[in-house]
Amino acid sequence: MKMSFKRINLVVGVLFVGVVVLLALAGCVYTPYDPVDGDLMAKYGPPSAEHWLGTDEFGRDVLSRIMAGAGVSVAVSLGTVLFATISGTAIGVLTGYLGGWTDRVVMIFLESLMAFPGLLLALGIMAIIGPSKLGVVMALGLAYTPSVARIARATVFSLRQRDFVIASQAMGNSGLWTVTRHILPNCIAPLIIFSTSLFGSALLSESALSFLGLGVPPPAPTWGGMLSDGRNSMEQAVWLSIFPGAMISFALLGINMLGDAVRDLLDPRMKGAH
Amino acid sequence: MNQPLLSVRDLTIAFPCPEQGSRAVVKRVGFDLAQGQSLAIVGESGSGKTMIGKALLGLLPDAATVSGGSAVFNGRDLFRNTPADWRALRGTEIGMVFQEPMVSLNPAFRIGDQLTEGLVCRRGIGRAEARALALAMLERVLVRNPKDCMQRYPHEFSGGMRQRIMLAAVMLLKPKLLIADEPTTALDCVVQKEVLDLMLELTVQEGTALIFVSHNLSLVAEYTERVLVMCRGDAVETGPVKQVLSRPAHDYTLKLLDALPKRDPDAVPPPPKPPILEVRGLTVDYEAREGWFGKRQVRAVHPASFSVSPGETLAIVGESGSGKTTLTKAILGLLKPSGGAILFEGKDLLTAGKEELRSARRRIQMVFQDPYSSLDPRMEVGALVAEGLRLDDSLNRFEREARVAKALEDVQLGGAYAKRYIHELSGGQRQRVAIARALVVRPDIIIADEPVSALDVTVQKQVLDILVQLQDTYGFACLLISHDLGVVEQVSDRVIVMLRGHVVEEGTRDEVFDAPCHPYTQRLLQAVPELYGNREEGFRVETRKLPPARGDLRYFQPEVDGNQARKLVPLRPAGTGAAPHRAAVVDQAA
Amino acid sequence: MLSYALKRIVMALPTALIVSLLVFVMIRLIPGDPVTLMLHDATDPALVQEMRASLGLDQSMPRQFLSWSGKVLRGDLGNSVKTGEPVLELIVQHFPVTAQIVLAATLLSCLIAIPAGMVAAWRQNRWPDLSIVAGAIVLVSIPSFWVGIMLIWLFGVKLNWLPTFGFESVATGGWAALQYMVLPVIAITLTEIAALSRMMRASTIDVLRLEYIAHARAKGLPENRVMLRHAFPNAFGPTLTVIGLVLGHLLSGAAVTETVFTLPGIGRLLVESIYARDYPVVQGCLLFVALLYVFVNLVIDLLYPLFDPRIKL
Amino acid sequence: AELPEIRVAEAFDTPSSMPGHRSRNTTTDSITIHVAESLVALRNDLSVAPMLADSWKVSDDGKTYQFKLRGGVTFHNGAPMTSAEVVWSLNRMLDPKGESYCRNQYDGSKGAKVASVKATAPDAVTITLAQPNALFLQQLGNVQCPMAVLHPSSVDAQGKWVKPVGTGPYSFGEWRKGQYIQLRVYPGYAPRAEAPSGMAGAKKPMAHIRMVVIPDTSAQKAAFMSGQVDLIVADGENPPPKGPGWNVVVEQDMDANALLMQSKDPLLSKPEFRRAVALSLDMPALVKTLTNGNTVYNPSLVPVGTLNYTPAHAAGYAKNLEQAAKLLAASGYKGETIKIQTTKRYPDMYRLAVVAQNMLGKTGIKTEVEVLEWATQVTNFREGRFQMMAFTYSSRMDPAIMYGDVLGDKAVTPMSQWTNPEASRVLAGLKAEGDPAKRKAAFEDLHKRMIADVPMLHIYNSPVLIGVSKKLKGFEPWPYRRPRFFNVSKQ
Ligand SMILES: Nc1ncnc2c1ncn2[C@@H]1O[C@H](COP(=O)(O)OP(=O)(O)OP(=O)(O)O)[C@@H](O)[C@H]1O
Ligand SMILES: Nc1ncnc2c1ncn2[C@@H]1O[C@H](COP(=O)(O)OP(=O)(O)OP(=O)(O)O)[C@@H](O)[C@H]1O
Ligand SMILES: [Mg+2]
Ligand SMILES: [Mg+2]
Ligand code: NI
Repeated sequence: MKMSFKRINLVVGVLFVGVVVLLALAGCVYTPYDPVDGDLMAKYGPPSAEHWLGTDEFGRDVLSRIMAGAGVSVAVSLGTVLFATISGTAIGVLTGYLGGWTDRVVMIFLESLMAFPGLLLALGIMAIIGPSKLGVVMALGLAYTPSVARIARATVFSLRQRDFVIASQAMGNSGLWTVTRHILPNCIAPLIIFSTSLFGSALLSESALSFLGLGVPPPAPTWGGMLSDGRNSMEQAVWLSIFPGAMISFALLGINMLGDAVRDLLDPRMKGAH
Repeated sequence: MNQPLLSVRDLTIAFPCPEQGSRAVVKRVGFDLAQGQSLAIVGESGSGKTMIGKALLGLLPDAATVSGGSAVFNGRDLFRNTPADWRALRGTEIGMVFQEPMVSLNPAFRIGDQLTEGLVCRRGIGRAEARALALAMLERVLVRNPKDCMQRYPHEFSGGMRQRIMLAAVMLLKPKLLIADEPTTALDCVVQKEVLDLMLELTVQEGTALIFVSHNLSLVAEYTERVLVMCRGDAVETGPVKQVLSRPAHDYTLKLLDALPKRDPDAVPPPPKPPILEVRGLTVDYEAREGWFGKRQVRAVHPASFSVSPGETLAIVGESGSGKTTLTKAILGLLKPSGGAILFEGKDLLTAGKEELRSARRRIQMVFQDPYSSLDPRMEVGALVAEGLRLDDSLNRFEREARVAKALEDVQLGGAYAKRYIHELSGGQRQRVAIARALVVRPDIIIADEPVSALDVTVQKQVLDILVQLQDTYGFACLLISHDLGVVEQVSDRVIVMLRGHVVEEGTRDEVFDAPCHPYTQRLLQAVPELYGNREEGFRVETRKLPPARGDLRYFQPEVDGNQARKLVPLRPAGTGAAPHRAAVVDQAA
Repeated sequence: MLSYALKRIVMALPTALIVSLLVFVMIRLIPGDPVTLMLHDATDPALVQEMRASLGLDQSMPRQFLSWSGKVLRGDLGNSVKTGEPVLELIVQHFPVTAQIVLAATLLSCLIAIPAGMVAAWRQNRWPDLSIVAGAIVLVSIPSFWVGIMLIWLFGVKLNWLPTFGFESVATGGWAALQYMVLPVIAITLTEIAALSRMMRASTIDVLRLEYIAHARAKGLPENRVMLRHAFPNAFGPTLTVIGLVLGHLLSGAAVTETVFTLPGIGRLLVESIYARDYPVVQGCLLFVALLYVFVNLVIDLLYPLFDPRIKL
Repeated sequence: AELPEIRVAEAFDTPSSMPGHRSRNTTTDSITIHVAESLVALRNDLSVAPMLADSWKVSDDGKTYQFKLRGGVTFHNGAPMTSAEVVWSLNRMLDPKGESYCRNQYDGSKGAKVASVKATAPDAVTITLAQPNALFLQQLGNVQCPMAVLHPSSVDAQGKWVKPVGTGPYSFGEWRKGQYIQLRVYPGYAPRAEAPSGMAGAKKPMAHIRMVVIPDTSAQKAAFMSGQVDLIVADGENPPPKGPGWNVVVEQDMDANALLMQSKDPLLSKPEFRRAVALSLDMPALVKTLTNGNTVYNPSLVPVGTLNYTPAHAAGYAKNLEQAAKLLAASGYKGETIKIQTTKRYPDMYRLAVVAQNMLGKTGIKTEVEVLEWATQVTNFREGRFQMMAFTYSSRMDPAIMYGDVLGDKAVTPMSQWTNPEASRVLAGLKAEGDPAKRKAAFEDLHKRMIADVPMLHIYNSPVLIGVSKKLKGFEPWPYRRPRFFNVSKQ
């Protein structure tokens, strides 16, 4: 019972995430219908033999859109996570290691960025590079960067006191070497854990941005966009909300469980070291 | 007295294990304990001592199960207890003092609340009365100013103080049995002695039975009546302390006793050589923040001077927080000293250029106290050792690999070990990796900060042996820091004693150990009894006998003479050694 | 402690300055200005010039910034372009709405999430833990606007129990105010519970491994006392940080929830003024939000010593 | 007994309670039509009817208007309405310091230029224009920027707006910003005797009104279906489903939905290409999908069902893929992707863009829908920065205004869509033209020229679905989208 709980996390996490990834890959090569070009005469079709998950307001096949949307949603979330993790880690590790004034100044910037509303950030970025997936990735990525930086910085602070970092300095190693060979690898674990939870947030935030009209530009389908569009036609076409909603929850469930499992796997206490 | 208070039979404790289903860590252990009696459980690390104690309180980790045996306490089998029964038993019937004083008190609670809550919850005593009892108990454990103490938080106390408070908290409930799990391993010897004396006194006064878990055989010999020796979950020997320790029947017990550090009487001090490292009047200050933007200097090391010669081992001993680590950090350039000079081969490191400093650093290597935290957990052993050579341009790849292999061989970790990670090694092996890492660059000086205090006796012996042997081979100077006098006595050539940042005595090992002068040194040496003897003659516990110190000097005592001028004066005419035996006295001339 | 607070407030000034500057530049970089928006599809070049001039938008950006910050220093946040109302007044009108809902929701989620997290940790890997963790994961995976719309349809339309929009201040509306609060508060709570309970569970598990908990149990204390008096204060620290972050975030803009439930809060004010390019309002709001952030974090920091006496301010 | 209160959902709060102060939106107009009145009013067919003026005389040169005011009318504060207030109101609007958004309608920059306004007697007012203007009377009674007659107590001593004190059937009640605006029945209101039509005739207030601000469309629908509001202007695509407690009525509006084409763009500058676009679209089908058959294809800028609409305006483009292909080849189109700008703020625009993209794709014209935030799109529209754009013009009271906004020299006013000097001359000739028949003929002429030039594609006038609770009695739609609540009672 005790062990199996941990396994449930891992098994369900891997399974769900696997399904989503497969769906995304499948969506790239094949969809039953064109996901952006619908049959205008067949709009709001309920699930049927031809359209398993029904059609939307432009007669587009919901299944095809979900499949195509998987790729877009996963790509956008992944891009966001990579963006935030890489930039956040770089900033956090560097300032955490250097400390002093650099740290203080960068922290003030990060704090400002945190107080900055995501919407304005998204608007600004969209204005500069035009509405696009990249814009969403940058806006969300920038919005998440401070949190990642904070975590990285906190980890570095605690690592800096660890003897092996001091030992590296005592050996006469340069700061760059110490950071890249000793500090960075040891930050990875908490950052991986945080990144998995970020992935879920990114998926959700994209839908919130769509809700405010700033998401991935239509007609490219994303689950978040589909869900936020579907809310208007809830009485006449419930399936437009149910299926993308279910997919988001499904993916998030998978990601969160996988994240929990990864955390357990990376937890040294679970390894029986010591 | 014919009915023992606690009677353990065939106790077996197991953990689930993926490969075999379950793994017993305590195997069919049995013993009896009568009221008021004391029993020691000894054995190397991981032998299952703590598990026995926790099992008796029903506090085993979730994964562990008692898979067999019984423990009859006061006529009832403990392992048939319901959760409610356990709660009724804990504290009032069986109390436990834990190993780590630093983490055993709740940091978020006032001492007073932690002391009285047991009384209020378990004995149904009113608050006011509970307070009075707690105050009385604090007085008994010799806490200064008990009233004030009740209002304070644990972090405001030193380790020794906390351990006394713990003891008070447990004894307040007047348990019939006290289990003390390594209650003093984290403390320095002077404090250790104070706490143990107190514990014994309390149990004797209250008639409490005692189970004392320890790996320190000398302490066991001094403080308990009976002993149970554990080896990998088996009870290998049990009986009265005097008998077991002086005439051990089991090989394992003998091995434990053999591993006790001792002075090698045949060792000849190395001939004096010009010093390779000389520290002159080194002082170190820490900055303490105060108020708004204010800063205050706190002196951690007062002017200290000493020197080490090639091939020599200089030991620095002293209470916890006396500035030993700070001193080494300053030498390594990890801290900026506020004054003095550090001469390495005659050149001052403090004024040296960057390049010089780097090359000097490569020739001074450090072995840290805790091998687990001083070695990067994400690097293979081979890579860790090779890292030291990275900055040496004179070697090509093959030479480098050869050097690494040799270094690992030197510490007896040849072959496959190079591919392992740190968490795949035992404590002793880890520390050997740390030594190999220092050795690989063929340094002139190795600084070892408490290199063996995290290891248990048998492993400690291995590591020390290797260190001594390597020093003979390579002839490096060694700066050894330790609070374990046995270790120092075994390996050092000369000794420096520190107290609150001051050097209070210095001399050769024999001078300091046989004829200490400063009162603190004397206290230190007499604090803990030691086991003397050998296989043939048997072992006995003895407190060190010391000749009286020179009484005509006014010794400098930082607690009392804090701000007075001081100086080190030679105690006897200088012998053959480079530095004479000296002690700190108050400089009346100043 | 007072000096610490003062220091933090002084440290907030650069943050405020940077936020102001960023906002000032950013909002002017986005295409569209208030004048164009007001004129929409009507042809009128002369009027555009005139309105621009009257709003001071024809000056150079640094000059605009200087004159704006000069006024801010004198306590004047300017007037809304759209309505001419003083920005400060707008903030004073809208913020209490957000504060009321968000504080109630945060309180409620703490009341639910913290015990749930502790129970899960206490019964780690048994069925209560399993169900709480699974519940939290499910909750965390539902978008907040979706929760809001579902609540509206269920309780407003289908069951017709509660109003689906509108707002009353508790101060003036009394009991009637509560029924307006129920749905938005539940919507925010549902999404916050998950994060908080997960955090609380993790930190409680860490604390329960510590020696002083074993010591408390060894004294024979009842489990509820062990959990409440010994584990809680120590496990609450990390959760408090998260509460602070969440609170700062929510107070500065529960824009989605406010839109769904039609609450005239600061989040919606901000979003709408961004859409309308009402520069003074956006700038004023963001300055306020940045200071709010600093303030919330300060309060949280000042609360820490209550739970951990080791922390000295 | 307290009168019932009609609740109507509005998507946005009014920026200001005053007619045309600083800025306005539809909510402001809704307030104005209930609270204030002008000298004249528009009927359902947008013809001019008396309101505060019983009668008027226009001089032969078309510059002087003499109004005879109606007697017995009081403001909400009880004061009688006289020529002094009319003069005050118009002067106030013309005063640059008054910050009136509507000033341009009266100072000559957009509409007529008022030279002077004089009270010749307590019940007589004379307005003199600098030039004759055929639309002046209509503008006085327009829904947007009417010449609302207000009492001077509408402003405070410093001249700042307080709240409108008008003569309408409702007085301005409580305004909770961002939440609701309350209009209360004015008991002292004396309705006119004529039959009600549009804004004209008898207006009897029968219940208080509360305009509640609900920005989110699904929240609006939820509020409507749960009976918390009595009337919503529904999203045409997703109206409330059939229910026992409400009806959904269709109102033919004048908002103009069009597909714009930027003739400055190298590709779109070719008339062949623009025509190819027009011929690629199956307009009737397009309108049918977009409006669920609630309106028809209208190629003309003259709204269907209004005074100036004649059968000639029905002539538009018929889908002809063969010819489109030929024209494409002639224009040298090589499969470049064209961006259609649109916004999600207004679902109609978004859907138009998506459906157009769908249809154009079938002829081989590659397009990409670019969804912009509204403010960005408006800016692009005004600066002419687009290739194609789905855009909705809000309703204008007269086609001449609409043509005026569309026609122009792109070099001078980048927001003009159609540059054709000949057509501009025809339009200019209409300025002072009061003869209805001549006006009709001119509009037909303009339409013919526009179809020939293909500067933009007007597609349909929005049909509006209004959800009306069955508790409301007497509600009637009209072409101006703002629901009117006089003569409406609530049970
Ligand atoms: N939670 C656990 N899971 C699995 N094995 C454990 C756990 N806790 C302890 N063990 C194992 O049980 C054995 C006995 O541990 P125990 O703590 O009793 O040793 P000990 O004799 O007290 O050692 P030390 O002197 O280091 O305190 C060890 O081999 C240890 O690895
Ligand atoms: N970073 C620091 N800032 C301020 N004071 C410090 C710092 N590090 C150590 N100290 C203080 O300096 C003194 C000497 O500390 P040091 O670590 O050198 O002692 P030590 O002799 O190595 O003790 P131990 O045996 O416990 O390792 C102590 O009083 C300690 O509290
Ligand atoms: Mg142990
Ligand atoms: Mg130390
Ligand atoms: Ni199990």
